[in-house]
Amino acid sequence: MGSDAETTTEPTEADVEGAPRGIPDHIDVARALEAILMVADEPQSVVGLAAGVGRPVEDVRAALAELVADYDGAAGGPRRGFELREVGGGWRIYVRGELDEVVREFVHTQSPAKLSQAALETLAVIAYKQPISRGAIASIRAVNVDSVVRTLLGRGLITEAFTDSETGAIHYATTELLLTQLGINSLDELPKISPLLDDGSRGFDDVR
Amino acid sequence: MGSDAETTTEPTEADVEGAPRGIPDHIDVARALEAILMVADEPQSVVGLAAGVGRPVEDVRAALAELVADYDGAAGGPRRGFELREVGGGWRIYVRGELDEVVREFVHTQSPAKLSQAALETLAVIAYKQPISRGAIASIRAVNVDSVVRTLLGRGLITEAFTDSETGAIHYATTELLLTQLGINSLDELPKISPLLDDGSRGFDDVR
Amino acid sequence: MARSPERQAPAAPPTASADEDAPAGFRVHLASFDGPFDLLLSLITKRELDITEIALSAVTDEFLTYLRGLDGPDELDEASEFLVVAVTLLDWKIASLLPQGELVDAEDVALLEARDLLFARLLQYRAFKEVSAWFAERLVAESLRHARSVRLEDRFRERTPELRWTTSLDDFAALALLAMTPREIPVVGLDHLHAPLISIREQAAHVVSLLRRGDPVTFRQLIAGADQKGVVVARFLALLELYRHAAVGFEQLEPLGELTVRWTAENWSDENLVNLGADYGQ
Repeated sequence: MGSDAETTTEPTEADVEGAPRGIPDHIDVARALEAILMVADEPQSVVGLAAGVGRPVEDVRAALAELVADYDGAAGGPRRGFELREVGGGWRIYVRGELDEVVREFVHTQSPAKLSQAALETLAVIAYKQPISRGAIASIRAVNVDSVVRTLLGRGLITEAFTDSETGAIHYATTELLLTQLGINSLDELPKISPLLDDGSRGFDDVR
Repeated sequence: MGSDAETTTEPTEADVEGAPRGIPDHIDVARALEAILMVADEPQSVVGLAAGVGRPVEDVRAALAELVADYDGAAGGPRRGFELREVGGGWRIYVRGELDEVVREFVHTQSPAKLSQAALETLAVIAYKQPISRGAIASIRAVNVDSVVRTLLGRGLITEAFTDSETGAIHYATTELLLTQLGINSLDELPKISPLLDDGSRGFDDVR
Repeated sequence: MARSPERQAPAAPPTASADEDAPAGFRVHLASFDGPFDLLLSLITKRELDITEIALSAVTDEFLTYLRGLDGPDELDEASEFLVVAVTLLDWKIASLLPQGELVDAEDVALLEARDLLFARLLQYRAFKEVSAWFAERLVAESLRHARSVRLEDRFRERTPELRWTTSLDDFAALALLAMTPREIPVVGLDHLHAPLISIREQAAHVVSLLRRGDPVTFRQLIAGADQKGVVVARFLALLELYRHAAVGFEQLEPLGELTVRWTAENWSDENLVNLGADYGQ
């Protein structure tokens, strides 16, 4: 299920007729969200979930907050073995961190090879200065970054954002997969690096 | 992810010493079980679960019954959008029946009608290298392919050919449906790609 | 940009991070400094040590000796990091060694700005290097987490929209080829080791002949037609040499922007060319 689903799916009959879609009134939004989260295999955006259950975004947001608290044991029940996290621009069920060790034997997910130091540094440059061309990355890293950029593209951590119509230079940006793999929800959660650069960074204006 | 997890896991030191394995004492069995059940793809046998958490079978059975009641709302909490059911000798979390319609609608609107580039590439790899395990695909594609393999299985384009008795790794093969989509009668009609690989393909000797 | 370097000192990354790497990393033994390379960098960025007192060639020799004792990927990482830093330091040192005098004219200001720019670049490089450790930590931590990601229940599969297949047989084969072609492994190009020797003097003669016509010329124009990197490098070094002889002036409006070169020599004779590039062994 992709987040870009809407663009490729035909409109349903309900859309065409303008009839109201969504869950019946007697079903609690939180329960419907729980059901959907059981089949989702990637983070689900609030907007996507709201469309799925046919309720306003605020209602969905409130229900998600309720579920988070519920699973954390704040609603009187036990602190569940799973939790609801907002990661990579959406919501998803995770095993609670302290139980990761317990479930490890039950899943054989192959974690991809670790990134080299050069790839990590290049990734950091792209994350903070995106969209950025290969040439601009190279001038910060002061080395040729072609193969590293290819690796990052291959891993789906960065993507080609656009091509400058004048210079023909491809500009790169990070993906939601990167956010997911970092366990953060948006680029705003990247550590601020400006204190290190404030004094010497004029001429490098847009570094956060 | 499979119920045959034990066969592929290296024995831990604890095994070797004959010491009891499993979850730390302070962790409730029910919490460990719900963590496992949240990520397990296949129904889990009571015996397998007992081994996983290192507790007696009766304790696990009791905890499972407790979870079923809990999710059904019998423990004071809400009647969850999901339920725990025993099917074919194993336990698995399913969407609760009365929410099927909500989930169906969601799945319908969220599933793209076209395969993603990543899915197509993975499918192509499977077509040319079948039967092939998920790990082998991942090492060729240099990315985690779990969700893509699930999509292809769900689309009926690939199928589980066999499970390696030694490693427990499931091997995948393409289906008749793929041949139909490609407009060919057998895999022999796939264009040969080896000549093109000759130049840089060492390590890929068995590509047809 | 032409502020005093001291005001920038607080911006320098803490020495602590340098100390962490110290036990395992590369150490430098010089008359003016004895300790880990990273600390040397910290001190230089804090201006507690004068860059002009450091013999970079001695540091490089020591580094090469150190590298021989290393093995595997560490070696490559350390080597590339050293190169990045060394190149920046070299730029910076060149700027430091060039004549300065009092702050009397625009050129001196420009020179100081160039130094600060290099300094900023070094800081920026170190900032990204430091923050990359955060990326590494997060990636590892998150790879240990388990998200629910299970196969869709059969009863829901039937509701997925019918597949629209648009890939031709040939495209399919091309995709397979694309996916199975091994990703290029980064290699260090060795071609330059066998590159024919290029004379800075000859390249300087070419540069001089272009510039003496009187009109300002951009660096891009100066290297037009150069089909080898070595020629470009030689022309660039020739320009630096000519600058040392006060034969040319530079103008660059923004970092990495177009570099314009003017002929400023008052008493130039082609005899000057004879000694040009002597420092480079030719």
